[in-house]
This record gives sequence, C-alpha cells and structure tokens, in this order.
Amino acid sequence: MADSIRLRVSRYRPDTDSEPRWQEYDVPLRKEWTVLDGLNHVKNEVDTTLSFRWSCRMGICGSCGMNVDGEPKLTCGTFLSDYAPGPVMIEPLANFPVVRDLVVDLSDFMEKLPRVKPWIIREDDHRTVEPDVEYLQTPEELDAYKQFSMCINCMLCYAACPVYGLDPEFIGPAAVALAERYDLDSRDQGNRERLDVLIEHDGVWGCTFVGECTRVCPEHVDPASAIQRYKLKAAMETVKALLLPRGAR
Amino acid sequence: MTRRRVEPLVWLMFSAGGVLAAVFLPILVLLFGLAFPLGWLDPPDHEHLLAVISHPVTLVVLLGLFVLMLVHSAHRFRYTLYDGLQIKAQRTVAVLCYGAAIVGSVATLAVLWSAAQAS
Amino acid sequence: MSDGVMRAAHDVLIVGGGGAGLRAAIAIAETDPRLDVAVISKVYPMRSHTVSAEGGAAGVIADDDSLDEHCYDTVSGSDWLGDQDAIEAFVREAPEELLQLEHWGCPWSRRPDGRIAVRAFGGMKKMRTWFAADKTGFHMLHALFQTSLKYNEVRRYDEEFVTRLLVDDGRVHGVVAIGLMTGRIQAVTAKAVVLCTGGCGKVFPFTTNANINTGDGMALAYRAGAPLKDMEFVQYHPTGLPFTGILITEAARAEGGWLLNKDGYRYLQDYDLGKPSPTPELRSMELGPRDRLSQAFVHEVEKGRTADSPYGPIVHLDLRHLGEKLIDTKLPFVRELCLKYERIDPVHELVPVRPVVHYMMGGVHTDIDGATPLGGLYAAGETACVSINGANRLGSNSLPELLVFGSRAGRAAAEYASAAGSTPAVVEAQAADEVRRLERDLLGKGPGTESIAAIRDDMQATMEEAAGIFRTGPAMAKGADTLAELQERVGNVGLADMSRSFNTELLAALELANMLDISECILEAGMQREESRGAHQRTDFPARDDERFLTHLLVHRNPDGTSQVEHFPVTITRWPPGERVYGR
Amino acid sequence: MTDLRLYRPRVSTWWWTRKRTYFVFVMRELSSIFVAWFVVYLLLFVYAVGRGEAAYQRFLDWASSPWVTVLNVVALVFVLLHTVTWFNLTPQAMAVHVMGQKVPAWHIVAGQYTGLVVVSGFVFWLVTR
Ligand SMILES: Cc1cc2nc3c(=O)[nH]c(=O)nc-3n(C[C@H](O)[C@H](O)[C@H](O)COP(=O)(O)OP(=O)(O)OC[C@H]3O[C@@H](n4cnc5c(N)ncnc54)[C@H](O)[C@@H]3O)c2cc1C
Ligand code: SF4
Ligand code: F3S
Ligand code: FES
Repeated sequence: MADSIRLRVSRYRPDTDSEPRWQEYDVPLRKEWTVLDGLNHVKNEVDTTLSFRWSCRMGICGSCGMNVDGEPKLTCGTFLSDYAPGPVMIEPLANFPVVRDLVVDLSDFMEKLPRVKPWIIREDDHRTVEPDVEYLQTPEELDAYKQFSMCINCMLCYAACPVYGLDPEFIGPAAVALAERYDLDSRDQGNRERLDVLIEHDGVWGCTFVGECTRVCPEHVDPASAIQRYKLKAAMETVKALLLPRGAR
Repeated sequence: MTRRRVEPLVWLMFSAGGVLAAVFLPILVLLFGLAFPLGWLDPPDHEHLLAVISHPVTLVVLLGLFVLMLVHSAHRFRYTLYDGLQIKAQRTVAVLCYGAAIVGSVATLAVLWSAAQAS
Repeated sequence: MSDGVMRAAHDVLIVGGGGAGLRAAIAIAETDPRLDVAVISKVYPMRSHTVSAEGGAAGVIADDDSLDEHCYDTVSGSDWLGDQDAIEAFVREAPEELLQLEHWGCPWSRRPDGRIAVRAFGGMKKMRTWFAADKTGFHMLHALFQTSLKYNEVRRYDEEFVTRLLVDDGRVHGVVAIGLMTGRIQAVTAKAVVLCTGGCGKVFPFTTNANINTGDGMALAYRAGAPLKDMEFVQYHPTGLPFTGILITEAARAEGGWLLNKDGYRYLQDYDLGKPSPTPELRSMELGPRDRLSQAFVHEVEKGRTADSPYGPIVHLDLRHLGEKLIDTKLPFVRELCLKYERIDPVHELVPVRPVVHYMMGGVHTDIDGATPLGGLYAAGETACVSINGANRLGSNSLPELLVFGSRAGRAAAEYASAAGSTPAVVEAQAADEVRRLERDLLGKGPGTESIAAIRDDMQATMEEAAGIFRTGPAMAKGADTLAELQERVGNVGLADMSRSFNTELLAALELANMLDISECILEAGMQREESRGAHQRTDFPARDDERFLTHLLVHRNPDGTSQVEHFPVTITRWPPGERVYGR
Repeated sequence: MTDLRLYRPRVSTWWWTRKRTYFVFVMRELSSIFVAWFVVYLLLFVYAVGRGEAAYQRFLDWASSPWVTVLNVVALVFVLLHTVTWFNLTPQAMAVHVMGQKVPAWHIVAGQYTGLVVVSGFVFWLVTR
C-alpha cells in the first residue's frame, strides 16, 4: 500500500468564490483512516481554512455526509484504503445548496420534517404521563416500524435522489420514512393527519422509485420502500373514500 | 375526510398496468411480435384467433389489459420526460401523455368491439 | 441595539439541543405555553452527543426492584459523594420520565407480553436498565427532537455557537452567539438561561466523546462567575476500541461478555470484584462499576498481562459465547462498529478494548432544581453537577438524569422567568464588547505563530499524563504548569480563515479556550483532593478519607483568571458512608 | 452582517449518464415506450384479425418486415427489463404479512416468477391450441 493518497476537495468560499473549485491535498494512507480522518489531517496540519461538519465519528450523528467519488457517504465510515491509489474526490452532498466548502444548507429538510408530523399523535392527546400506564407494544409490533425508526437524518438519500435534485419541492425519502415510522407505530393514531400532507402533489407522488435513496442509506432504513408503501396506502384510502362516501370509516 | 385527488388513482392504475405488463408482455411480444411473423412457430389460423378474440371474456380481459398498460406507460413516460429531459412544461407533458392514453383506450374499445362483431 | 448587534429576546433560553436541552424545552412549553422558549445549539439538535449513547437508561420498573435499591446502588457507586436528596428525587422520577418518553414514541425494547424490557448494567443490583437495542441514546434523542417539533412555541437557533453569558449584578440575562452559516454575531437575551451543553471529553486525547464535547457550558458558567463542582472526577469507561476510542457499550458485558487478559484469563477476579461465573452476576465481575474495572486494567498492564496493539496495551472482550442471535438482537450496533472499525466479527473473534475517557461527573454546580448560584442561570445534563454521580457515575444513570434534571431545570427556569423583570441596559454594552472581541481579537487578528491543533494536542497529552486513571500530586502540579504555558501560547494563535461563513477554525479556537479553562479546573480540584475516591485515584493518597474529603469541591474563578477551591457539604439522608462492596 | 451567498448546483441534463444505477433507472423508465408500442401493435393485430383472413395475412407480412422485427426485438429486451426490475422492486413496495410474519422478499419474487410462468403457459396454450 502506498503511504499517501491524494484528496481532491471541492472548495467554495462565498466571500471570494463565485463557484466551487478543486484543491488537492496529500494525506497519509493508513488502513484504519477514514475519509474523515484524512480531512481532519488536512484541517489540523495542512490547511486550517477547510470547513466541514462532523461530530460522533461513529456513524450515528449523521453530520459528516459528503459525496465521495460521486457517491453520498458518511465520511466517518468510509475508509481511504478503499479508494487507493486515489485520488479521492470529495464534494459536498449533491442536490443541496453549498454554504461553504463541504458544508451544505439543510434548512429545506428542517422545514419539511415537521410537516409530516413525526411524533406520536393520539386522539386523547396526553401531554403528560399518567404514572404507571405504559402503552403496551409487543416485539412484533415494534418490528413493524423499527427499520424506519433508524434514520439518522444524514441526508445521503436526498443527495442520491435525482427527483429531489430536479424538484426541491419533493418532500423526499427520509421525511416519508419518518412519517411511515409513526404510522406503523402501534401507539400512534395519526395516519389521517399525515396522509393529508403526503397525498399532496409534492408528497409521495414525485418519487419515481429510482431506489438510489435505499442503496446509499447507511442505516438500511429503505426509504424507497417507505414511499412506495405509502403510495399504496394513499391509493387504498382514496379508493375507500370513493366507495364509502361520507366518511363511513 | 381525505381530499379526493386523482394522483392516487392514476398511480393505482399505473401499478396495475405495470404488473400486467410484467407478466403478460414477455410472452405476447415473443409470440405475436417475433415467433408468428417470423415463422418460428406456425401462426394460429384465423378462425381460431377470431373465436378467441370475439369471446366476451377475452374482450373484457384485453380491454382491461390494454387500458391499464397504456396508463402505465403514459404515467411512466411523463415522469421520464420530467426527470430525464428536465422538461419544464409539466402540465403540457401531462396532458399529452394521459391524453394519448385516453385516445388509445378509446381506440382499444373501438377495435375490440369491431373485432367482436366481425365473427 | 446599538453597535448593530442584532438582538432577539426570549423568556427562557436553553443552550444545547441534546437530551437535557430538549427535555427542558418541552417541560417549559408544557408548564406554561405562554412563555417564549428558545433552544440554541451549535449543531442541529439531532446531532447532539446524546445520539451516541448505546446501552440504556436506568429506572425502577421491574416487580422485584425497589426505589431504595436503585438509590443504594447509586450512592455506593458514587463512593458516597453523591447528594442523597438528589439521588432520591432522581430515582423516584426516572421511571416516570422514561415512561413519558415511551409515550412520545421512544422504541424501547419489549418483553414478549408487550411490557418494557430491562437489562442488567454495571454496579446495579437489579435489572433496571431500559434499552432500545443498543442505540438507546439515538432513539431517545430523536424521539425528543421529533416530539419537540410539535410545540410551535419552541423557537430554535440551530448551528449557533454561544460564546458568552451576559451577566449583570449576579444575574444572567442572555448570551452572545455566532450563527455559523452567516457568521453573524448576535445577542440573544432571556430572563433565564439553561445550560445543557454536555460533556468535555475532548480535553483528553482518547475519548468516546464526540467532537462537539468541548465543555463549552462549563467554561461559560465558570467565566460568568458560577462555580464548577467535583471536576476531578473523570470517568474512564473500561471498553473503548483502540485508535478510534469508539465505545463498546457496557451492555455487551451485561448480556454476558467477558473481559480477558492476554492469557485468556478473566482477570477481574483478582481485584475484589467477585468470582467468575458463566452467566452474568449483578454487581460482580464484568458488572462491577466502571472506575474499578478501569483501575483493574492498569494493574494488569503493570503485571504485564495485557496484549499489545499499535495503539497501546489492550485486553479482550469476549462475546463469542453469546451467539449470533443474541448479538444481532440485543447488540447489533456493537457488531456493526466492530466490523467497520476493527474489521473484527465479535460473533467469532475477540474484541480488543482499553479504558477510554467517557464522562465528566463534575460540572456546573447546581441545586436539586438545576439552579446555579447565579440568578437566572440553570444547568442540566452532563454539563451540570447536581450531584447524583458523585465520584463515579453508574452506567445508564446519565440518560435518565438528562430527563429528570432537564425537566426540573426547565420548570424552575420557567418559574424564575415568569417572575423576572426586564433586561437591564448594561448587557448591551457587554454584548458589544463581546462582538468586538470576536471580530477584532480573533477574526481580525491575522496569522499567528501558534497552531490550534498543536496546542490542543499538547493539552490533551498533558491531561492524560496528569489526570489519568491514577494520579499523583506532583504529576498534576506539573500538568498545571504546562497548562499555564499553553494558556500563554494560545494568545499567539492566529486565524488563517477570516471568512464569516461557517468558519470552523474560529470555532476550534473558541473551543480550545474553553477546554483549557476546564483542564485547569480539573487539575486544580484534583490536587486539592488528597484522597482516593471513585474515579479519582491518587497513588500518593491511596485511601478514601471521609474525615477530610466527604465533601464536594467547588472551583471558583477569581477576577484575575486564577482559581480558588472551596468545600461544599455532601447531603447524606439515609445511607451513611460505608464500604463499596462488589461481587460479595 | 453578511448575506448568505449559497452556491446552488444545477443538475445537468445528462445526469443519468454519469452513474450506472441512474442509467439503468432511465432505461427502466424508457421501457414505457415499448409497452405502449406493443399495445398499439397488438391493437393493429386484433384489428387485422377482425377484418378477415386476408387482412390477417397482410398483417403478418408487415410484421415480418425487417424494421418491425428490429423494433420488436428491442421491445422484447425492454419488456424483459421491465419485468425483471418490476419483480425485484415489488417486495420493497409492499410488505406482505402472512399470519403475522413478514414474508421474506425472495418468496415474493419467486411467487411472481411462478405467476409469469403460469400466465405465459396459459397464453401459449390459448393461442396455439
Ligand atoms: C459513546 C457514549 C455512550 C453513552 N452511553 C450511555 C448509556 O448507555 N447510558 C447513559 O445513561 N449514558 C450514556 N452516556 C452518557 C450520556 O450519553 C451523556 O452524558 C448525555 O447524552 C449528555 O447529554 P446532554 O444533553 O447533557 O448533552 P449533549 O447531548 O452532548 O448535548 C449538548 C448540546 O449542547 C450544545 N452546545 C454545546 N456547546 C455549545 C455552545 N457553545 N453553543 C451552543 N450550543 C452548544 C450542542 O450543540 C448539543 O446540542 C454515553 C456517552 C457516550 C459518549
Ligand atoms: S433514510 Fe437513510 S440516508 Fe436518508 S437520511 Fe435517513 S439514514 Fe440518511
Ligand atoms: S431515490 Fe428518489 S425517486 Fe424515490 S425511490 Fe428514492 S426517493
Ligand atoms: S461524524 Fe457522526 S455520522 Fe459521521
């Protein structure tokens, strides 16, 4: 194994640049180094002006997503040695506006997330606990939504989804996965409210089942599945509403 | 109550058409598109075909099959134009695609009906 | 505001969007919906470090368990330094809070009959740790964050870094913060401020903590005049992965994992932690408390019974006998982490581990309602020291602590804010000062002669050397001298990056300044505590000394920047100091 | 105070040529053209049959002309692509539960191929009988 690898890093400084440009850095190539370790090496030893987000370095906080050789990746879980001999292209997550260097603007998702009401909705909306009363949930009921509860909001799926790239109005894979997570939760009774949001034009219908969201998801959430299942559910509800007019449900 | 929207219904037809296309089309293309015209197999004789086609069950089945497959392809093609070619005139595209599917469906009905009358 | 300092005003401002901060925000929104609450956080809330917690959250729920037993485990685990009134409140409220979280959608692991499942944890005599597989903190944080979204009244400032508390006449009136995206510096005033800024593991080189855990809140409070308590108590977790420091949760041992030295021997039996048994025994062997396990590791190193790795001595965690099925259902994340970062499959192979800095028992001194001695300033979570953890925190007590004291601090701050008057004008001048400091002294200063990373490395090395698992007076004194030099050097740091937008170099500089102050407090308190208790083990004072040191140490900052240590009594209610007995 | 100057990247028209998975996706979607084509083809076929023996023969002659043959070969390829991708995606699009147990994905896929074989066999039997 060579002892160093070249990183081609996309730099964009809004104060001075009108568009991103490439900058290259050579970093040590060690078998236990991730792309993030490489970037930190640059930040600490070579060029302190490089900006990127990271925190947990264990694949759970969701902040270090970047496009590595064109694929959205968590850089803390992507090893440099897999790209030897290099160079490795490191760009900000695709489909998002770039704030600076490798940092993208996530406000769009942060605005969309609350729209799908990702919280438990109950008809008897308790705001506080009744002591000692737990909502029972069997392991099977837990399994029904577990997968969709694993989303770390890393936004790799948005970076991979061409539909989102073309139409930023599309609510996007992770948001639907989270809606589905609560819909499938046996403790929740909010399906109707979420349906009203997702059945809209910019809800689930824009998705053409490209499936890239699922392929890049580091947590195996399978948002593509959530969306298609949601479409089926929305369609069934609509048929039901047609067959049983005046809210006979 | 949920607001009524057409998207879910179109999508349902798209999906149904997709399933039908997936299971019916390979054999149909193979037989009618290649095997019979090219003589790999002897084409069925006209009388038998006419009998099959003019049977009411066949009529209904073929009508459903063709209409759903047309909606399927119109719907899919519409989004291919949006995404693949980034066509901005989305409304026009939609009208053209679904319009074609509707025209095709009417034609299907006419053709099937006239064929059924022929026997 | 004059000087063009942008300003926003709220009733209560919560600094930190982790478990404690979000819980506090919801508590306030529920207590009094008319109050205007804001959460300010240097990362998006769901990125907060609570997300990394794996093992679980303790709360008495099992039929054979009792509040008293949880209290006793916590008191003895704390080596009698925890305040027993706080511990009693904590133990009483923890199950309610955990159940509340259940109602908010946290996917707790369940028993076949649908009830909450509990697992064993280190230092606990009963099974009482609630868990969501081995991503408990992740699920708790996301449940809290998503639930917080339904309270429209909670305003959020995401990715804004607080640099200073605005204080006048012993009362806190808000903060100054930098918006990372825009680089805009603004004053956010509030009648009450709740610090929920998490831990400070990053003052050490080898830690389970995330990059953001730089102890900002402790430093903010300390500089504003609030004392820090019990800072000498730094928890080492016995099982971190070498090189990365990624945590292998204690749940791995609770489910039956063994610690083996290089001879394949379960060495804990040599350290008064009980006798090995094939299935896990509560409060025994691998389920002993973290301080004792980490200390045992050092003794094994001394005896030459640890294995070598490129990253220092290690022992092995053996999970092979648990079987693939159990590992995949109860410890899937452990397997994933081992596969990814060590290329080792714990189903078939031994996992190399070594002790790693994990948790800060000390923090901003608060009372049982999260109130600090400064008017209007509250603290909760890892950044605070109530204290329930004393000299050693038990695993799985921190997550419920965030909830219990997050709620309490939130409610107390809400009450204070309802009664508080308006913001005095002097804070405007203070805010303007701070803006000048940031703009001129940091951003405008130009290149310097020192590098942030180099000073940070030196600080971390110093702390490991001086304040590791075993300490001595002279080593700490020497460390303190080095820190003083580093404080000098930090003055010569310049920023190469002068742009406004997402200037992470500026952040690193500010965080380094915070960590240096905290490091000094740790050593200061460590030198004063001439005894060994819990996580603070001094080879020059190997025994616990209740005569002199059954007391908290508060570190105050003098106006000239030096510090001063004061004793503060420990509250004992029902459990007089005794011997910590494990495995017998 | 600085204004944010975000850089907004544009998606190129040729985005789908850049990555194999995107390319396969667009090909999959383009199968819709050939589905439509074959519906039209079958309609012409039915129409010819309805018009009588001679028209039917003329249709078969036309259908064996080189360009129609090429078109149909291409159509067959795309239709097969459609079938394979559609079958593969079905388990993702619907979760089937039998007696409380989630049916594994490969069962669903296998079930669909069985369906394909049965339907093909039936059609074959029907028209060649
Ligand atoms: C790997 C790991 C595993 C753990 N597992 C367990 C476990 O199983 N059980 C258990 O009980 N405990 C566990 N702990 C401990 C527990 O997770 C932490 O103590 C707890 O999550 C801390 O939560 P917090 O809310 O206090 O802070 P954090 O979650 O760290 O949040 C801090 C917040 O403050 C904000 N902030 C910080 N500084 C600033 C600033 N200057 N300006 C603005 N905002 C700021 C941050 O953005 C963040 O939102 C674990 C810890 C680690 C490291
Ligand atoms: S669905 Fe997967 S890829 Fe998308 S944000 Fe969630 S974890 Fe990331
Ligand atoms: S990639 Fe996009 S189009 Fe749908 S299946 Fe995933 S959201
Ligand atoms: S740094 Fe947290 S996911 Fe990579």
